[in-house]
Amino acid sequence: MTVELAILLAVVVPFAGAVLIPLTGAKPNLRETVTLVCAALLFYLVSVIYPTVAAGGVPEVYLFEMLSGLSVFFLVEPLGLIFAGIASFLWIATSVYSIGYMRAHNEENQTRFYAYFAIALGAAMGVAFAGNMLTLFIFYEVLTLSTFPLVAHSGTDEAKRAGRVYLGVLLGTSIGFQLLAIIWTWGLTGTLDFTDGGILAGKADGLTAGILLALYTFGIGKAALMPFHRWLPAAMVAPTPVSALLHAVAVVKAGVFTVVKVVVYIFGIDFLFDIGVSEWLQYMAAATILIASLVAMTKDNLKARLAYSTVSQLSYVILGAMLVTDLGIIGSGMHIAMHAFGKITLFFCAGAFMIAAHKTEISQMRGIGHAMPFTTLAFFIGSLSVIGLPPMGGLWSKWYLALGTLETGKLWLLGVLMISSLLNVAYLLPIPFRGFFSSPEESPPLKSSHNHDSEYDHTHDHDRPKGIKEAPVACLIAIGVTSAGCLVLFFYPDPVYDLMRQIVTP
Amino acid sequence: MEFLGLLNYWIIVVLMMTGFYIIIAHNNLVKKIVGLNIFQVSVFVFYITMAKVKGGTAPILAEGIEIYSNPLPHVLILTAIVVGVATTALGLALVVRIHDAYGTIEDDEIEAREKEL
Amino acid sequence: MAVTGFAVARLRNLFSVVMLTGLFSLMSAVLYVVLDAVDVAFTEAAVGAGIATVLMLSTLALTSSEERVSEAEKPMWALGLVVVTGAVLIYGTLDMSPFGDAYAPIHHHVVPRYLEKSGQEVGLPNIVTSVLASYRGYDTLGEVYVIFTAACGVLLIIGRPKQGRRRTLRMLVGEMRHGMRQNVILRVVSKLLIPFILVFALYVQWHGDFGPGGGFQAGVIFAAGFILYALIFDVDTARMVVPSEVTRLLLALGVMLYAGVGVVGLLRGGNFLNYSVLAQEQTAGQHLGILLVEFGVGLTVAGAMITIFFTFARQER
Amino acid sequence: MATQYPALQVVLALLAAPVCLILRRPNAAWAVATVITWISLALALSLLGRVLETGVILYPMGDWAAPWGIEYQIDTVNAFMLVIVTLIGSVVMPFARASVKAEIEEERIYLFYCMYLLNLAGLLGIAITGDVFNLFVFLEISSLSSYVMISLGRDKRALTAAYRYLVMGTIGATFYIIGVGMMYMTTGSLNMADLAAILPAVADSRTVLVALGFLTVGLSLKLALFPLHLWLPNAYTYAPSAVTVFLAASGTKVAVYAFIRIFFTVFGGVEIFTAGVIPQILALLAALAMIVASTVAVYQTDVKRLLAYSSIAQIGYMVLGISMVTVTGLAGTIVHLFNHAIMKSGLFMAMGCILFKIGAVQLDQFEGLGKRMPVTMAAFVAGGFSLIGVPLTVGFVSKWYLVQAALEKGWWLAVAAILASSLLAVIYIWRVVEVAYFRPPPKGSAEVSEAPLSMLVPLWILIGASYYFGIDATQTLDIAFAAAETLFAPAL
Repeated sequence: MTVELAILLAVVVPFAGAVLIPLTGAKPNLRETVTLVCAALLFYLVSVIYPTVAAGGVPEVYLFEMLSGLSVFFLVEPLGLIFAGIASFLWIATSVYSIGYMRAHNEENQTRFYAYFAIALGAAMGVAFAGNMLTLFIFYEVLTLSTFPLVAHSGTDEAKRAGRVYLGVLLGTSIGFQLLAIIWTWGLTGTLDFTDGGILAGKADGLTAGILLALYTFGIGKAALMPFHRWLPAAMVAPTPVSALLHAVAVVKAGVFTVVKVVVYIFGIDFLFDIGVSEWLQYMAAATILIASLVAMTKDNLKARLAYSTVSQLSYVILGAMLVTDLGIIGSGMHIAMHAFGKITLFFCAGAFMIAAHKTEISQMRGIGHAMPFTTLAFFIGSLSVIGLPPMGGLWSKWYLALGTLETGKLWLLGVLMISSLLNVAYLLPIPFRGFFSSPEESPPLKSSHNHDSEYDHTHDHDRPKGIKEAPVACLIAIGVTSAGCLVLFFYPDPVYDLMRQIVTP
Repeated sequence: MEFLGLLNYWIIVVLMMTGFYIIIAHNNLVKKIVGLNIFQVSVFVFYITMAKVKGGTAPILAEGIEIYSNPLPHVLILTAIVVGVATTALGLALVVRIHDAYGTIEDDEIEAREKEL
Repeated sequence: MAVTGFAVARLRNLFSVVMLTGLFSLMSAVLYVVLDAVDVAFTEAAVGAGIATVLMLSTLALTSSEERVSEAEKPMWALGLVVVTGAVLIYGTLDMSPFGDAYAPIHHHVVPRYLEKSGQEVGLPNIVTSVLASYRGYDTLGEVYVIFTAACGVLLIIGRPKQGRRRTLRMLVGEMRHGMRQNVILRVVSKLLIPFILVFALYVQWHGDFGPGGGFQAGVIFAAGFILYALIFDVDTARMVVPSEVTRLLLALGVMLYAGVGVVGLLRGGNFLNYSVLAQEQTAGQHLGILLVEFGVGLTVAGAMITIFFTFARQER
Repeated sequence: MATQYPALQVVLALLAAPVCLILRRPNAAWAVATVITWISLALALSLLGRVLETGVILYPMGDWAAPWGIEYQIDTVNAFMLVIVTLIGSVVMPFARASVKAEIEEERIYLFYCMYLLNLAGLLGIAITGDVFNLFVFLEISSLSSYVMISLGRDKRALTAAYRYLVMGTIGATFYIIGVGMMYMTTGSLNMADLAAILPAVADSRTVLVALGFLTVGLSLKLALFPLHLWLPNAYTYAPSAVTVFLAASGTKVAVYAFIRIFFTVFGGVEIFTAGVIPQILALLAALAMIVASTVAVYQTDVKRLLAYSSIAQIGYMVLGISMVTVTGLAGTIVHLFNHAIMKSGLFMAMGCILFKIGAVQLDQFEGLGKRMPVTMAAFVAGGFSLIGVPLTVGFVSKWYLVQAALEKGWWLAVAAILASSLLAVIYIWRVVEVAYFRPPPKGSAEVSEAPLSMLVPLWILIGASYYFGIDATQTLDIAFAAAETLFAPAL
């Protein structure tokens, strides 16, 4: 099969799946088979594209002219391929996981869930392969709208509120800032194609470029750069697989991916470096990194803590991009991948804790390791990767980010990275440690009486160290795969690295 | 002379504004229609006035008459009059129905009743 | 006139208001004559003073004849708005050429051709008619359609007589007609009069090309005849004389005749509403066409007026 | 024969109206109206084609050359308007059949279609004519018929709505006539092209200035430019569904067209518009309309009324485009005329379907509607996206060009207003969506019951169109830009 066809199919397959799933909605097994098949097929397609791009080719698929002189088309370059690869691979994992999760949790409207999930993946593919800013924007918005039903899945008032925040922030930023920036760029340059070395060079003076850069970075609400990060913690009311989708597979990754894409192909590293307008955004990113980490410390709810951790990790990527140095870009590109694996593992584990032991608060998780050794171990692995310690893939991305900061000679940025890594240690590692090395009985009485009741029940139901009580096997498989991924990426990060290399040294 | 020449127009303006005032200031639906009539009629007069030529006669060709008044505005106004009466008829028909439905033709009372709905 | 205007604004009794409005338009009609606009005067008298007044009276009969004194009287904003608008208008008049000035641009751009050529081109002495029916015949078609629309609209809005107590428009002229019933003279006179009115209508219809008059005025007068009949005798009797089907037919046929003539012109190789092609030689064609369309106008207007009036008349309070 | 299309475009509908009156049978009347509308659509399309090929078409009525006779001057703008009006008209007809049967008494239906045809003819007449007074006559035909049609709504408030519209509309028309009179006084002509040629010579006259003022106010009343929009919400809310669909899509649009025509053709050569203060005022009002109307829309509980307010906001978009006096801005307006026509008529059709089934469009009647009328609600959501301006919809296209035009002009506030009002659109659309999809249907009414196909198909045709022309906007854009350029070209 030709690469062009593969690209086209890669976008079509998930949408096709979204059509099939409701048709098969009556028979859950069939429905979930469809999901899995689509996921597998998608990953296969991406792997078909890989060799061409790895060999330095940029396959292109022209779709149609939308506005006069402005077309919709796909163009696969390394960064997009990385994103596509991660998303498609993790879709498999997530589907497996959600089968276990959704059933164990017997959620409602599972068909709707799988359908929109597929659409979201299709949109993610579109974002990854977009050949110009217009195409990217289209799929970006599709992604936003298709994930809304997932966030508001349960339909409770809380979920609806979360949905409003989610939609409000994401549409607000994208229409309010990003669209404006896009149209402005179009007005300035007469093109929106992603081209090496950027399109704005020579077309926009420093001030304009600065404003534009700000409009883009904040307009890409999915990158959750403070102060537009509220939607991410709010969205954690959604079922865990959705959180996985948001935090690791598609949504936030699409955000940071877009940021990097804009920096590299719209502004161009050199141009941006020369005018140096990105500096204050480095500050913003650094601030986000630290503040979010600190907030994460204070959260007792596990998913909330992970959410804020994501916020801070995303800013790593933005920071890397804003360094506008080769190593910085490489670092951020790799961080997209590494963080994806680490964070999805963590979320899977959080979900596992919840469905197996009905624990959502960290303070309840003392000694959880006795009941769920495997999950807790995986959580440990994921933590290491997110923190960036060997032998996990997370090391590499942070490594290159650090080199990037050195390249710019901004040592204090390096400091920021280090501090936040320490903070990561502080808010992640205790969980597995307590899980293993402290026994449930020691768990202190909790503040609110309500929690106390639940705690009480749990002690009755599960927390006795009598035997193992793990999550459904489907979940465990998924967890195993992703945490293995973290390890693999430590020993074999080359594909990602090589692809990123291509970007900075064409 | 200039002043006298424009005097007619000014009177007409006063008439128009009387009608306009009746429309917007009055509460009674029929009265509003009356206002519309007066407003329009004054506009007609305005047209006819501009058509007049000193010493001219009605624009009906006849021997030995050189100066005619301008026929075009006459034509326009013939049309406009019809439009006027058409509008009046419709408006009045609506008033009748409104009276059936609300039992009043005073605007504010109607609004009060609508609030209740 | 101004006085009347203000009086209308002040008065509360709607009957007198309406009467004054009639008076108002009558006066304007007189003014038109003074200003050489005979046709317009004719129409204004027939419509403004005639039909419109009758309609308003019937409405009053059907609703209430007193305007309630509302405390929120003379809202200042309205006055302000009016004053401003008026001021703007006055400002606009400042550059107008003085009244009756023969050198005003309007008398020199388009019109001269009508004055000089219409004799040969259309062949009618009454320039107004030629312009109305031929040069700007399309406007007139539109005008006829406006009245047609109004008639249909009235039918649509208050078309169906509701069941129940038949207290019809007799209310309107209740006392009046009560007098009339007895008043033999009036009955006799009107009996004599009405035929003449109808004949006069026909005269106006056909004479329109030469003197003042034309389809529109004719139609109105024709209708007026019936309305008078209805007022003096009985609405229902009058209805028997011209049943609603007939009036509807008039209504429809009139407009179709007009538009039809246009289409014929179109089929005979001219543009829409080109009468010249209706006959061998231009003026003959023009003449024929104008006669026909004027007749169409007459039909529709008569039909429309009668329809509207009777529709009102059939209402009950 | 093709040379006669311009006349037939209007005259067919005019001739058909009395036919309906004579037929007096609902279905026959409907059939006649439908056929005529579809023929007119064909005519309009062929006219547009010819104009795009051969340029302006002149059609002197009765072979009396302008300025002595009335002449049709059809350039791209007219032709495009004709297409819009007839297109919506032809899509509405199949929809109207069931909806009108449901909302209007049997014995009035034939008159209704008679009115509908007259309204169509009136709008077409406005859109096609090249004579300012002729424009007035047809304006009146369309206005009178729309007053009547609005008054046919089931709710008795329809009557007062129609009456208020009648009063304000007539004031508007009278203002327009005053303006025309003053123009005539100073130029002696009524023909648009002729006026355009003469006016520059007398531009400094105060009379002309006042004339322009009165024309502006009069037309603004007709197109419901904020703050002269007061007649619109009730009129749209209480009119029968089919009427709302048609008027919302074509009535105000044609008024906008007349606005454009007066400013850019008649006063094309005159500085007082292009350089004067009027554009700023218009821009200000437009921005206000966008913000205020959208905000009001957010607080409506009657969804039809909500859409009516959003229409006012959308008219703001169009006027904004006009007020920029640049090709891009004008093109944005013209393309938005089309885009808004299809999306808003689609949304109002959805309302029609819901009225047909549920009998009311209060927000709380929407509970669980996502399950009860899935097809209709899906259409509503899709149309809502277009209103918001989500990419791939027509709304996105118009917004794109309006923003671009504002950027070229450096009007940051305008840009902000456009984006802000689209964010408000997100809110008011989402209120409906949440009620429809996240609230359980009220007891006992949970079963699915959809409107008949004759209503759903037109609905989806419009929604489909609003995506088709959003995905490939090149045709509409080319026409719009061509039109805008002809408007800026010196008048013929």
